[in-house]
Amino acid sequence: MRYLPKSPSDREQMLREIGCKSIDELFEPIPEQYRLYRDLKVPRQMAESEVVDYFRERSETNAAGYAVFLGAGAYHHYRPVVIDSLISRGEFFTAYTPYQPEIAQGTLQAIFEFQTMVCELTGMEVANASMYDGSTGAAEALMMACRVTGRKSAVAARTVHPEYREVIHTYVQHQGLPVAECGYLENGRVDMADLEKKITDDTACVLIQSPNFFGTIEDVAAVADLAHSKGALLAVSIAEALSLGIVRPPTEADIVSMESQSFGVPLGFGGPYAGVLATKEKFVRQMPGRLVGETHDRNGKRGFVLTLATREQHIRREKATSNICTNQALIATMATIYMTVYGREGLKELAGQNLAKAAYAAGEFAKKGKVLFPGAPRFNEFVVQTQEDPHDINNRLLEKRIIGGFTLSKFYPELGNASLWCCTEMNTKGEIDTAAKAVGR
Amino acid sequence: MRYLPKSPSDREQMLREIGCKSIDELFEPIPEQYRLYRDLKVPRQMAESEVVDYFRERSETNAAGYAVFLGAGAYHHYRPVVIDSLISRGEFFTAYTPYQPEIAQGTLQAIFEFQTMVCELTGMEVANASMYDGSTGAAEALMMACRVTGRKSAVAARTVHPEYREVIHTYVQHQGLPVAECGYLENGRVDMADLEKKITDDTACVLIQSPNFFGTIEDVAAVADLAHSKGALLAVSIAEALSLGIVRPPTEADIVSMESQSFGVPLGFGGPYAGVLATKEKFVRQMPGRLVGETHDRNGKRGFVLTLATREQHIRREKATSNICTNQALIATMATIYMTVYGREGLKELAGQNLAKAAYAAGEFAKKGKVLFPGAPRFNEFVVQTQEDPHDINNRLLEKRIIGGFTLSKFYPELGNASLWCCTEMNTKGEIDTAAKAVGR
Amino acid sequence: MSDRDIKKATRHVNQNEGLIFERSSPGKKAYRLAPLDVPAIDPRKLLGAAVREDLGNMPEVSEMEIIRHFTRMSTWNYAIDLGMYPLGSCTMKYNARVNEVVARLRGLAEAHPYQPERISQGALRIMKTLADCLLDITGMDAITLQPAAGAHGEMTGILLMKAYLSSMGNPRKKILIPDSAHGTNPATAAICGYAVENLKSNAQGMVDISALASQMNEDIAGLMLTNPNTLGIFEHEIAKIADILHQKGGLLYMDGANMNALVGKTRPGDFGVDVMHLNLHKTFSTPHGGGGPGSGPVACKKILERFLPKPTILEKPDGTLGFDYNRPDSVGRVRMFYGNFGMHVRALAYIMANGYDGLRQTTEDAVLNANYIRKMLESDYTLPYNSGSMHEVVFSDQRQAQKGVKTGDIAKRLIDYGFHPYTVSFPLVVPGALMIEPTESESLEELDLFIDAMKAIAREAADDPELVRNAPHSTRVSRLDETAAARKPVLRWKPQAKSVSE
Amino acid sequence: MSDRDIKKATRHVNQNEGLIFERSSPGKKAYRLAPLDVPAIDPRKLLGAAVREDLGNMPEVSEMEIIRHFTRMSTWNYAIDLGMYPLGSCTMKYNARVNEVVARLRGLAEAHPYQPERISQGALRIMKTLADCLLDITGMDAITLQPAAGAHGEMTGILLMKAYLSSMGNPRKKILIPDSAHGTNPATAAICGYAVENLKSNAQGMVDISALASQMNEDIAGLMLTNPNTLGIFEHEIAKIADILHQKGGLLYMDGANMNALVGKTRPGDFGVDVMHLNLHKTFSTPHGGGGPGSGPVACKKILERFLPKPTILEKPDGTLGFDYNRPDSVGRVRMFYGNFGMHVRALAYIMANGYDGLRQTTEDAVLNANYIRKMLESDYTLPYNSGSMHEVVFSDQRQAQKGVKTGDIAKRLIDYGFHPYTVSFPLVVPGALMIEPTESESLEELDLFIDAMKAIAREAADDPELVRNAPHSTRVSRLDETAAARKPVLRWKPQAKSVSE
Ligand SMILES: Cc1ncc(COP(=O)(O)O)c(C=O)c1O
Ligand SMILES: Cc1ncc(COP(=O)(O)O)c(C=O)c1O
Repeated sequence: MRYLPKSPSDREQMLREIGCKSIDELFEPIPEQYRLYRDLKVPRQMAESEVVDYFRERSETNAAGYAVFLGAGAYHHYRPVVIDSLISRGEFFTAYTPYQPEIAQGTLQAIFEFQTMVCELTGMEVANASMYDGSTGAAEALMMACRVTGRKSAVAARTVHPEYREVIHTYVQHQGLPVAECGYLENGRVDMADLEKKITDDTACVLIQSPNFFGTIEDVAAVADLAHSKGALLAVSIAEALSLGIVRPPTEADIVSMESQSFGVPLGFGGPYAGVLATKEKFVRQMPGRLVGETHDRNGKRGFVLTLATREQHIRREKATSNICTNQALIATMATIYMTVYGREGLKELAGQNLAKAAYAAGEFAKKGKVLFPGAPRFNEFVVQTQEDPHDINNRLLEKRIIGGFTLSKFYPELGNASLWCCTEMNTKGEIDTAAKAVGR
Repeated sequence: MRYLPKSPSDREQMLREIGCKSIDELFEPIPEQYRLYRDLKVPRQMAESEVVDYFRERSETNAAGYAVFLGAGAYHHYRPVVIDSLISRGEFFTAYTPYQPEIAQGTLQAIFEFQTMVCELTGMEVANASMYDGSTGAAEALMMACRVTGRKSAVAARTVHPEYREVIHTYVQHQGLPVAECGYLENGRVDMADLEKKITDDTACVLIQSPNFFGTIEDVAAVADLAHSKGALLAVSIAEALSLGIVRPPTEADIVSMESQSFGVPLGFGGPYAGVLATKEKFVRQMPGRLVGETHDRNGKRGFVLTLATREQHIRREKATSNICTNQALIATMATIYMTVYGREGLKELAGQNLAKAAYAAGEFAKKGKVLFPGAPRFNEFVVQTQEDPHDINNRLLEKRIIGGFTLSKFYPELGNASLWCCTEMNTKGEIDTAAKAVGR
Repeated sequence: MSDRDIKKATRHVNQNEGLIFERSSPGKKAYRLAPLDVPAIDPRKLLGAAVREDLGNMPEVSEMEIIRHFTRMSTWNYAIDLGMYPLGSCTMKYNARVNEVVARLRGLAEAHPYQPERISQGALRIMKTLADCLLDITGMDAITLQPAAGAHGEMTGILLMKAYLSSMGNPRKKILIPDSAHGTNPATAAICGYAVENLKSNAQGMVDISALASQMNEDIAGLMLTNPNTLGIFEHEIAKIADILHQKGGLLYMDGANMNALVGKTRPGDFGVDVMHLNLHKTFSTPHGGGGPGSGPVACKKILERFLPKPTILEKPDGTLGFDYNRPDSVGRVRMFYGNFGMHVRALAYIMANGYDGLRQTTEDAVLNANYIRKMLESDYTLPYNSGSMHEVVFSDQRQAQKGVKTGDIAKRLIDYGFHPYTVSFPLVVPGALMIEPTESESLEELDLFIDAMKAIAREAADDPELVRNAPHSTRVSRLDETAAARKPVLRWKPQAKSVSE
Repeated sequence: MSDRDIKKATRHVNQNEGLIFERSSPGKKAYRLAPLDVPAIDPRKLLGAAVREDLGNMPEVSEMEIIRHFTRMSTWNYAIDLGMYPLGSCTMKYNARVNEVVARLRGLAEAHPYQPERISQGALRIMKTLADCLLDITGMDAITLQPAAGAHGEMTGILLMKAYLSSMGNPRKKILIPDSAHGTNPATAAICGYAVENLKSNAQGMVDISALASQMNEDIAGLMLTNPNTLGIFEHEIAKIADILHQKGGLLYMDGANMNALVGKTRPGDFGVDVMHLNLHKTFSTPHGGGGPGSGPVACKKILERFLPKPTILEKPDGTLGFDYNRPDSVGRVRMFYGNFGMHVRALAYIMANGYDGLRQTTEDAVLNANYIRKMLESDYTLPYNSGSMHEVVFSDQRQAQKGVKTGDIAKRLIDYGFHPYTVSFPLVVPGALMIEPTESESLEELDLFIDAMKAIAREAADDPELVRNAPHSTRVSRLDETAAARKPVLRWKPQAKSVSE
């Protein structure tokens, strides 16, 4: 096999050294009756060219080169090419978790920069080295809030990504941590009255998303005041990280859970992405996940290490803040490079373009369909209600190699024929006009 | 401009230090009347995404994904992906010529390995660090032969690549170095009788190509005997390097000029490729181009350096063996990686597959057209004569996204409706059968 | 210091580089946007109070500086591409380049998770084919690719057990976990709402069967077992173990982190495992990336299938593939979308490049390498258990500790010899453990260099313990002060806090 | 040694690696072929006496070993991606990654040079667009992209001159070349069958006009001039120079290696140049790749157009593009096919990313950087000519030489300070030259580090000359014995000749 650096004579020599006649002797610890003597039912060994051809064919039957108006938790943004050329360096992508800092400063410094940038963007004081994704990050945020407050329930807005809420449900039920849901208003924002009703004195935290699943930007300050007035924390989930380029950061929140996919991470049919938790300094010891900290060596030279490991499973075992071990380090590095490429001015300018595209599109769609949730600001997504079943509209668009909006009936039946459209810098005016026309038929 | 690492204030500070009011002061050495005050007529500054889109569109109007039966000096072989991942490391592709060996051992050792492998494959004793390509390499070989022998003319076979012969003509005429041409026989090989007539006692060398332009393998030993018997050198040009995996190397030659494109270099619409010259040790001081040699440092540690530079332009100026300076180092490194991936067994096995594909194809084509030059062995190319004008055949095949053979009428009118077909490991039986059918109509 | 004996590595000039924020200056740019093709808008007007004016300390640099920044930093890392990476339990094997190429094919890399199924057949086929391969490799009946890593898979698996037991009327209270287990095992049990009960291992480093028999009862949901265990030892009585659990209505969970010792040679499904996770980023060579991403598929027996996370993939009558969301008994979702699809692509590419023969040879070489190291070093380091080793071998620093040289010191000294250290002080059952997993990716030459280095360090530990205790001596930074880092944590750069620049 | 002053670099552990042949062992493989889909053949039968049985010492290794072999070797190289590379005359600027991406697009990377023109419009359009851009940049009338490098372009250009002069009745015998010229200039003249006549430069480091006037006559085909010249000085009297040549029927050839000083600020075509070459691998940022590939387009005035190498690109009435082979007066081909197309792609991508404003800014920054270095170092190093510098500055080691420290020593010591040396002892008119070209790609921070290093070395040269003379001290190999290498050359590895392995 071409990856294996051994010649037959190497193997013989090694067996001789060990004192075995055959390789099978080394497998004798496995009881005979469980030994597998047939070939596995997997494809035969293929040439590299065959492997490439196989996946190229799969790729070509997978909507390559379609225009896409889908957002809903995964956003299509341009990826500067330097990201892949840098993370493709073996020193980054073939390294393990930086447990040996003297030969892992590259990864450690990159993650330290990631943590810093996430703090700058979210307005929090500390951020961790990444979580699996935005959905599990949101679940961990709730569990963290319970550890911080000692309370045992939570309230989540229905405008939080439906799949995030499913994941949260899976996680928290086993902690005896009931999660109530609260509704939304005509303007797409959290129903404060309903929220007030749902918060009890056992509520550890309120979870909202902003921009929320409808693309509406929540009034974070108001929700924070309400939550805090009841002794609960506020956790804010951010699914479209690029919004932070032009939308006020949720500084009033106690915990922010951000999905970084928008920052240079390929859509990749849903993963790998990278979540991240950010919070106030005072809560850091309750935060799950790895943390990189600055320190110095014997000669006073600056260096970075994994720190506060006493929160983690390999030290605390069943008392750990979480069971997470492997995280999404390389994806966090992608995001770091992306944030560096656009930087202070670029993220703002780019977010501005997204805002403009969505505003233009909403205007066009409004001519034919009904754009819901007026009266509150949006970022790059909006909901359109149509006469026609959105599936039919989308099928028509598919013939033009355009992938239409996300149909909401499954998660929000009360909205009828509604779908969620997203416009980023990747959607041309031409595509938008075509889509808007299709809607209005 | 995004590549430039300066802020406006950096520029001001530097101008202040220098003591200039404006940048234009620094351009005062340029006479005012020649200063350009308008914008250049080049495209406006584009976003990276726009640049990528522009070239993607060009790429898509450039026969992406066609099956190709063209060889004729440029061969379509599979390129193992490790080649690009390795040469894409900045340490290789953003380094200059290794003039400072202490910080260039990577490039130097790679080229030393290239020189060694070229010697192993060609049967020569020394090889240089690369030439521009096979055509200029062949021209340099003739000039080298003149320096070695002190003679002032040469004979080239008409079966040498026609464009190689054009390049040779351009080079040598200015050296007062006439090049006679000698014909070929029914079996596609050099006409020995004609050759004997053409060789005079001022003939510095005989140049043949093997496999030659018709894909026919020459009887190198016989040509060598004849040339040597007249005191001339034999230079052998190799355009399809992969042939060396299964064809006897031209050990009787005095100089070998090889085009390495087949060894993992993209077809790339004709370049960059990499030529290389190999010869006998005794001729090395007459060889053009850079050479890497082994040596040791102060502590006896092995290292590599550029050596025998007294042959080169930067030392010898007008007396140099050639004016070549920049060569094709990175392409030579590609070839080195390719030769390493396939290695001793793989090059043989792969060449064997090429042989089999071409043999099968020749058999199929023979059913409908006439395969010329029987009686002498071939590698992966062969000439087919047809009733129909090859252009018409090729036009038909284009509709099936197949690019047919190379039409010979331009260079070999005497062959009538003939074209040169090439089959490599990349041509499937299905494609071959389709093409063979088309020929026969 | 005996640097002359160090054959594998030397020292070379290496670039310094500060934090990116220290390079930033206003007006530098590494980006340019395409002209806006729709009317420009005024953010203040559209966003009102929600508008953001300033991005604080986000960097402003040029593209050239970014390339240098990350390229320089990368040269400070050790990596598989540079040499042997014998981290026990981590299976640091070769990450084939072709996997990276196919994962970046446009149709796969740019596919939106919500694009219609009928134009997602390529991605669905890849997931289905991988699932089928993994099922035959494990000998299980059903699988989910959704979990993002091993620990995530553990949680998924334990939730399957819990759902099943609940459906039998009682989720039970406790999970048995051997003292040799990885930290994620107990942490996972806790997350799933189970109490952890410790299970001792016997003198052979295996599960103590009698202890298991006596501890097992109707309060116990099951056992989380790593096999081969973290000592690299195959649980010879595995069938017996399964029986004991099953007799009391419990289930056997297998942590598949060490599947690199078993693929193609035996199948957990055949020896009594009810549910297990795989680490695609270990056994199936998806790159670790400096800590992630991973992928932790969970395979289970028929009885657990209906509880799998949703969606699952199903083959429709017309041969096309789709997602099945209609799974009333599912434990629910453990992640949005379908998991780390990019890792699924790479793992399948790895399986195809190997084929059944390559996978078997891979396992055999991994076990061969570990046993070769064991044989060559057993005279220099203490072997706490003498049961046969599979894919990794665990020594103890007992002998060296007498001179005050700990496993951590030996590890640091290995760096000077040009190697990444083995896994330090895990598993906990071995005091001062040296946990060495070479994987199949090491040549005999590289193994011999490693063995020479370990022997040389053993000599140094005896003759010059200080040298080893102060290692590494060859790195751009010497040992870092981890206590200081934890005492007052500096977890982000701050403008004022510009520190000792290099 | 004053290593504490070295801010930019330190030393770090670095992997050794032998020659690939020393890793080889029979039976290792890094390849696997797809099954043959046509009948197998017997090579002996098909090839008879021409069959090859054995491939001698070609290596047999695995893919993993190949990745490590070349990755390890790469870490021994310095590169632009690691830091400033101030090689005078080489224009080592940033090589943008997007250029590498677009050059690898399938339709471009896999295009066969002989595929029909009508399915090659993409490639032809790229070449045509690049040609048009270069014509406006140079102010010339016609161009060929065929030459593979600068020296190749020189040959092409001189042949154009020769063809033109021959058409005027006399090719003439000699070419004038300034003593400051690069070695390829005289070497090229010789290849083209011209004798070289040396032209002295004056006290300002420019062409001595009176000398030129007196040397110019009907035997002289023309002058090969680099402008700005290799001292980084713009030939202020360039128009005068052109006139003198033209009056005697000669032509002015400009070596465009230093166009990075001029793009967007002035055009050779406007100041009297008749023919010139460009180095796309300098001015237009195509990567040097450790010595090549390059690309050396040649631009000329109308009078020389009909002699351009064939084929040229022509726009057809229907707007499509094609190659024109029907050029009876052409000097012929200088390379097969159409030149280094891959470099054409990269150069055009560079131009598009810059636009007219970016190109101008680039030139201004390049000149700004050189003058900043000049200003900061003129108190430490001798400036042989005080004419204004453009994109590069040339000092002399005069002062340091008094202590026995030569330009070559200072260069080696720069390595310890984390820099690649400048160009050593060229141009020849300056004894002990230090030829420094920063390019526009260096930040103020990097320039200041370079200046600090040069100042520190100047101090070391005075206080501790031995330290400098023995540099470098930080590299994996110390100074290599080049004399031994040339005395008995070892130009290839041989089985028996296994040498001091690292
Ligand atoms: C035995 C064992 N179990 C579980 C895990 C956790 O897997 P992951 O890091 O993918 O969450 C590991 C990883 O180190 C392990 O070694
Ligand atoms: C002034 C000058 N002319 C000509 C050349 C030769 O160019 P090339 O190396 O591309 O052949 C160079 C390259 O160093 C140069 O600096």
